[in-house]
Amino acid sequence: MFPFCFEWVWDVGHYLFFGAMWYAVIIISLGMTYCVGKSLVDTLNGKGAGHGDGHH
Amino acid sequence: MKIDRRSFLGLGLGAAAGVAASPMTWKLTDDISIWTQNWPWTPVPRDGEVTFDNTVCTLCPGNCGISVRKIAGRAVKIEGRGGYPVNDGGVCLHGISALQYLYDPSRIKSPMVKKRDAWKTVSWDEGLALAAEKIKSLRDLGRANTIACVAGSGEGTIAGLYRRLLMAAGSQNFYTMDSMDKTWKMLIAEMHGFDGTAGFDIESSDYLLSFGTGFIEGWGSPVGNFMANSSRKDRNAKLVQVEYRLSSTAAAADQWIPAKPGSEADLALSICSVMITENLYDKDYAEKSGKNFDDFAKLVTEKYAPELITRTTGIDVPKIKSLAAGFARAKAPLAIAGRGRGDAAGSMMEFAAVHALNCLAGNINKKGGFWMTKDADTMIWPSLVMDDAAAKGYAKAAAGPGGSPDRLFDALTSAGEDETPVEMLMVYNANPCHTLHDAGTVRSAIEKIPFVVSFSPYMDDTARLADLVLPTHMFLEMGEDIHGCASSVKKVTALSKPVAGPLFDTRHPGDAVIMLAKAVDGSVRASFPWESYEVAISEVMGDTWDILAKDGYIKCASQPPAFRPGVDFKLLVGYDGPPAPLGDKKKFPLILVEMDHMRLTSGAVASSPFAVKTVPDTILKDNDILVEMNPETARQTGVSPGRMAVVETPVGSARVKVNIFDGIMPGVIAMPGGLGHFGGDNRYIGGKGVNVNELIGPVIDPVSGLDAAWGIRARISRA
Amino acid sequence: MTKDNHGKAYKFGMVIDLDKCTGCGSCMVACMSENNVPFKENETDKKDSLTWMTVYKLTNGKPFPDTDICYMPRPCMHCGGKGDHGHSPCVSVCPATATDYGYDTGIVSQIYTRCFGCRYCMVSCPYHARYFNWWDPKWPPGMEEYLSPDVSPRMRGVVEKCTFCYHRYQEARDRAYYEKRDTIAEDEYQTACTQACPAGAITFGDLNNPDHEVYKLVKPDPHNCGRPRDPKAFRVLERLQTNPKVYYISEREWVRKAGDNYRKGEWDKKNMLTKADGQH
Amino acid sequence: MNELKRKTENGSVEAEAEAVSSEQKAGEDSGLGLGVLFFIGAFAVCFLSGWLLFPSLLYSKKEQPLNFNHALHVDEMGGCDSCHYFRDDGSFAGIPTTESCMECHESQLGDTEDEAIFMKEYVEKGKEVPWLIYSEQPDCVFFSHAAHVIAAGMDCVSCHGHIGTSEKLRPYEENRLTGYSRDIWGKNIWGIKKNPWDRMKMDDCADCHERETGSKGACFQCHK
Amino acid sequence: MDSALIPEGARRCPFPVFAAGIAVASAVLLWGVYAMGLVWIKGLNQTNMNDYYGFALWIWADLAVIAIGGGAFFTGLLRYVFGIDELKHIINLAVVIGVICYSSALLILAIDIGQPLRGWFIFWHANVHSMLTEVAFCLSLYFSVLIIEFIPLVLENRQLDKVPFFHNLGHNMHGIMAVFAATGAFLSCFHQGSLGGVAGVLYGRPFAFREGLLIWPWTFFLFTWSAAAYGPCFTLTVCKIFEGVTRKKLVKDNVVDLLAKISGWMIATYIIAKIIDTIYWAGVTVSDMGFSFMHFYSDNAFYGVWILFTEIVICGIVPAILLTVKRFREDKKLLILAIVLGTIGVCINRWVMVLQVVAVPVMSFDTWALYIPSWQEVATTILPIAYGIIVLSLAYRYLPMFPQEQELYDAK
Repeated sequence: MFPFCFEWVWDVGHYLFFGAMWYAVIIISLGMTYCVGKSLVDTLNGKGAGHGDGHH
Repeated sequence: MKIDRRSFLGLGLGAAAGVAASPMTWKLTDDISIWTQNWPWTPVPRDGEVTFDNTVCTLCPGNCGISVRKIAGRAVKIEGRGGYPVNDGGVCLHGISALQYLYDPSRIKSPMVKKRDAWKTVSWDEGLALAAEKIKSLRDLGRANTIACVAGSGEGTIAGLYRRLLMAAGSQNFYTMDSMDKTWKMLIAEMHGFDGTAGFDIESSDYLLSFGTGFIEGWGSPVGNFMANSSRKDRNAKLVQVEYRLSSTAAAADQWIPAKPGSEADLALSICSVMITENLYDKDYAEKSGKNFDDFAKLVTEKYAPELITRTTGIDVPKIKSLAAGFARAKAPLAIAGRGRGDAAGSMMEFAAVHALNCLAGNINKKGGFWMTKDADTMIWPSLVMDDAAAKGYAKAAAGPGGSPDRLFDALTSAGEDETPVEMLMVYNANPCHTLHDAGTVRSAIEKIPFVVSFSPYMDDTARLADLVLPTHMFLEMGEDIHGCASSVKKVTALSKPVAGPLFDTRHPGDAVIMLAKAVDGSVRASFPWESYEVAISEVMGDTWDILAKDGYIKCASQPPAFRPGVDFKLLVGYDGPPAPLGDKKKFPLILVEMDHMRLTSGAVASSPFAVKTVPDTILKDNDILVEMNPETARQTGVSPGRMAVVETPVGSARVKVNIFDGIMPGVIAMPGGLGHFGGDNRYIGGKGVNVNELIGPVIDPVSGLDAAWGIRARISRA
Repeated sequence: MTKDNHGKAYKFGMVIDLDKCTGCGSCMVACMSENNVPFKENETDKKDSLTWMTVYKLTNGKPFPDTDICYMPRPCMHCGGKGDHGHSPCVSVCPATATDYGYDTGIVSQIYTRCFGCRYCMVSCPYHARYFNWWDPKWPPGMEEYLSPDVSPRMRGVVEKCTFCYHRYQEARDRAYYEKRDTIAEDEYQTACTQACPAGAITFGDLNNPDHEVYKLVKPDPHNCGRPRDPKAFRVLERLQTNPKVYYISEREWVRKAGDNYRKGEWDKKNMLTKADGQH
Repeated sequence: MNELKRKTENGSVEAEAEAVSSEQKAGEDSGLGLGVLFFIGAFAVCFLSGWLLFPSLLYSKKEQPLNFNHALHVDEMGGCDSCHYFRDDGSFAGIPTTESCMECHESQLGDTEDEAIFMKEYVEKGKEVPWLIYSEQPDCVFFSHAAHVIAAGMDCVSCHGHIGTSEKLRPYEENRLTGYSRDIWGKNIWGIKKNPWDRMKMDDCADCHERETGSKGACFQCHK
Repeated sequence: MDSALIPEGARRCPFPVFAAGIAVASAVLLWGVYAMGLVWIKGLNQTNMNDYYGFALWIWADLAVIAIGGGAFFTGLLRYVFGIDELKHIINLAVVIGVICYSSALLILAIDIGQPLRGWFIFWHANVHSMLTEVAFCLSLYFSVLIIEFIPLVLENRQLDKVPFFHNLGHNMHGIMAVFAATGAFLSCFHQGSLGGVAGVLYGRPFAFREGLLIWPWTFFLFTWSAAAYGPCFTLTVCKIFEGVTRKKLVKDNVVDLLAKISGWMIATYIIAKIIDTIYWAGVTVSDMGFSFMHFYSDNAFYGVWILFTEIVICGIVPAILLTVKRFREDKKLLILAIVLGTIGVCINRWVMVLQVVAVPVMSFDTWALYIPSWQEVATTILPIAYGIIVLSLAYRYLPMFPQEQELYDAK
């Protein structure tokens, strides 16, 4: 799974498979960091308070 | 500053982050997985220096040479012994799993006495004292002749010591288990007036005509026969099997002659009649030097011409003629008899009829033929010291004539309540309660004997009924002399030696007898001038002992004996058909036969867990035995495969499962032998299937006096 | 010894003569004793019984008295896979590389400490040569003495299979190193079943080496993934292109036909062809 | 996300409802500071215990049955192979048996207390010394000394370190969970390896094989 | 009693009735957990699996639950990537079903291996050429995507929404959900495919083997296609069950009709591809290996041509027709019939591609092997169903899953 793993072989199969996989992981983690980051910023700027009880 | 929910949240997250940043999580994950790779209950075998030890396996009469691989002195693997004349590196599955007999925890670990149906362990001195006391009291009461002993085979120094103990005590009741070798010995004496043992030079014969013989089912020397069977193609030797079912031998044969069960002897005689009428026989041997040849020829050509016996045997005339032609034209034809594995003695008449073929072909004491060899008497026993009690007892006749345990147990069952002919029975290397026909009656006979001593290392069917068990070494723990090799010409005298230290409080059987004799004291002690078996064997074996001690075995001549005794057909002249199986046709329409399967032992010792594991599920399913029958028989009797059924014979009945197989003759059901053992607390082998000998009764052969039964009439119905 | 070990890779294989095999079971027990294979009290469910070497009983299906049977010992075939490139049916599917194809020996290895028991390899093998430890192996007290240190006993939950007694190859290599030799002679590395077979029906050796007995018996065709050129020899399920390393020999035609699957009439057409070949 | 977890989550949600409303009254930031404080404290405790306390808990320390002075014996006998020799079938004898020690130690030779223990407990009783072998590989590993020492010509130090010159046997550390000697997984918890003999895991063998033979080799080369 | 948590304006049954329902489902759940404990502690001998049946009920349950969970990725793909906005009214249900299905699949995979403690070896010592490795990676990754898609819905709970950070997080995640949905769809296409590849690559098993494109056997594409086709059927089935149980209309007809239509056309195209594949497989692939078509469907007690007919015709062609023809689709009863048949169809296909594969004899002297699951296997297969019911009912009660519920209630 990582280059320092015993199983790691630098061949086409690994490039394709782990390439696609790490690509997906990176996109998901970037997406989540963006969301959490932006939400922290929004909360600190006082946005989004006083919601709940149905009056969006 | 107020401790509130948020601080607890911080505490939790902090701890989690701390642990995540430390090696704890991934190290524990890794180690837990490694823990599953090294579970404490998964054994780790100890390493060490590899050494090999040679000895001889005595699980069956084949006596193959085996080589035991050891790691730092502990036996781990049994392999075939290269260069050994009998098997040259090959070994059968029972030999290979011998270590499961050695390290078996259910072995009897020390002498035991039965008190009110419960076993109590005693020391060797107490056990021997008890047995000796019994012998002394019988000798004092003048009933020394009621001491009996049943041993596996009569050859070798250990059996000699047992026989000597009885003679010294004053009894002729020494019995050895029946097998085809006894019948061949009597036949040779009867037809050739020659005192010696029979042997078949199978490796050099180019035409083997076998009448129901399990040539590769474990007959004679199994590994030797396997090698002979494999080299058949190179020696372009033919094998013809006459058998009512497709056994492994019939499948391997070039020609399978499906004769009806019991009609083998008739078929043999009709082949003789064809050889005689088309005079394809060795005139000067059979006719000129043979006696009563004309009467035999007349009987055979008149009553057993091929046309007459096609109905009884089910084989048409051209086939009989082609058999006769093939047999006669072969360079070294050989006809063999002894059904299945040859454990049962077999009918004398049947052996004679088959042997007549060899005589007609004149292939006696010739390369690839039937050999009669005089085994040199290698054992020199010192003279016996008998006091008057011994002499008086010895004078009385044995309870069962002909040294056959069957006759002994017949005498016991027929004897009245008060005067039992046997008051003390010793059993060594034999398991009559399992291997003799009509095992139920044998058991009740033994239960009538007041004092039974068993020398068995395992709690088998006979030891279970004993009052005293003096456990002997298992064959890998002891050395003994081994003579001849069943029905093969390779008469090898060998010396097995202990390859593993005695694991439990057991003794060498020879030592056990010597110690017992010393405990009896008086003239019996005087007849055993050796202090241990080691000394006894070296003295008794005389000069052959030095060669044996050095090489481990002596291979007898590979050339046929020079002297060719003449033949006398008198016995055959009185032939009037095969011995019919017990039971009447109407009540019992089918015939039940025993089927010997290579993967199950049929001798005293039960099969090992490994051997039972190789047994297919068409023979054993959970603890139910399967009987083999033709689809037609199943249709007629209304039983269906995989379902339970009940087999009834005049002697007993049993619940079985049904296995449909095209290769068996309709009207015949075959039950595998070697199952139904009492395994004591060994659940790997005990209580599996049914013992076929519970269902087949003995048929005493009028000529040899031995049990000639090969099957019984039976019926089967849905359970 | 690696994939590209300067061209001296072995290709160990086995030839079993089905006309000599008597179905005695010595090979099965020799294999179990050599490789510490456990045993249970009830081994009659043959689909839950660890027998690396299994002896099948084939029949020609004819009624009495034309019935015929033939015993077929079946070890692991150590398939070379399509094109003999080492993608055996099982090796190509194992998710954790617990089983792998050794290019230096042609033997499919099975590592019991890495296998996590997903049993996908067992499903992929058409020969049923792979066995799963459904139960924790247990030896009666005292019988652990006869376990061999050369093969590690397995634990519950892992798949195991015949390894062509690879530990014997390791021992032969040790002796070769000690005697400063580079190659292994034919008789130095023989499997336990080959050594034990009383009928001498099993032959084992290097299929790449023309002077080994196995090569002489079946004459494997190097350009055709080792397909036997001897008409009496065949491989089981040849048409699935698994390229097994175990060859069978039989004089009997129905036995050779049982080795593979043929639609109606296909076998006779195939025979016409080979007979035609045989003439010229 | 089974039902119980869901319930607790809802339970805490109710508590939070009151907290939120009361907290709004007491101002926003003060609660946060305390939470961070707790966070850092807990983090420090767990971090340090993970790196320092955990290894000592995981590995048990055992003393050898008796001390063995390698240096002395090497002077007396010559190289390692006088006691750790190859048998003629190429297998490696490994740790000498009491019997081979008795070739010299028929009776007490020196005056050390350890030798007295050896004579009394093991020579007289004919027992094997239950040595705790530092470089013992698990049962699934097949290691051929012949391949490495004879064929590859490696010396003992490269895997066993300088045990040959040691006078005292260091305590044997064993992983309580896996049963492995610590020399296998490695002394340094950080996994930093100064000399080749500090750690002998699969990866270490693989690296050396990769360097020397160009490939990690087939599985059965090192497994059994 | 728990009214503070129920979304505004939503009418839910009284808490005791709800609690009773949950209690019943929990009892079944605990029975499954007991069986799971037994299997983990005592080992796989608790099942009736054997050396012929390495894969059995669990692998089928695994494949089937993933196939019917395909509605999540396909509906997500349609809404976020293809922009069919109308589907936003049913996407929440699809996501919740997806989370339940994938968590069940991972749980079953954890139970079904012999050494669960070494399960992570599939990631650490991955063999990239094995289909099962690909399944493991994509399954767990897509499960994380599904959790991400589920979080905004959870954060819309009335109480959680009050916490500003949660409110913002939910809002922001909703914003870039398209990215997650696209990645999820990419991952799903791969692992649905590789579940098909699990059977398709087995060239030792003629019943399962298919040639294919590059390294992917045809079953790779067929499995993705059938998951995408039949997934929505299951989503609609669950929606209809919800409407039946709550006796309330939750999703507008046009949304249901739209999803059904798409699903119908997907089923139609899939069935055509499946028929072509079966014909090619029977005519070329297995006949080269020496097998006749009937070899796989005769002389055994269970598997006959009926199973192929049911899978392709009854549960393939019939739902395709019912869902593509407008007149049938709008008939309430025919719609329910079609979506139920569709769900059954994909389950049969997964059953056949796992259990019939190992049942068929391959060597000429081998025999059919049949198998009956043990109670432990059945209990651990029912466990996800009970767990799914509990999660769905909690989600329905405490989360605003059906945006149109309020609107439909007013309109009535």
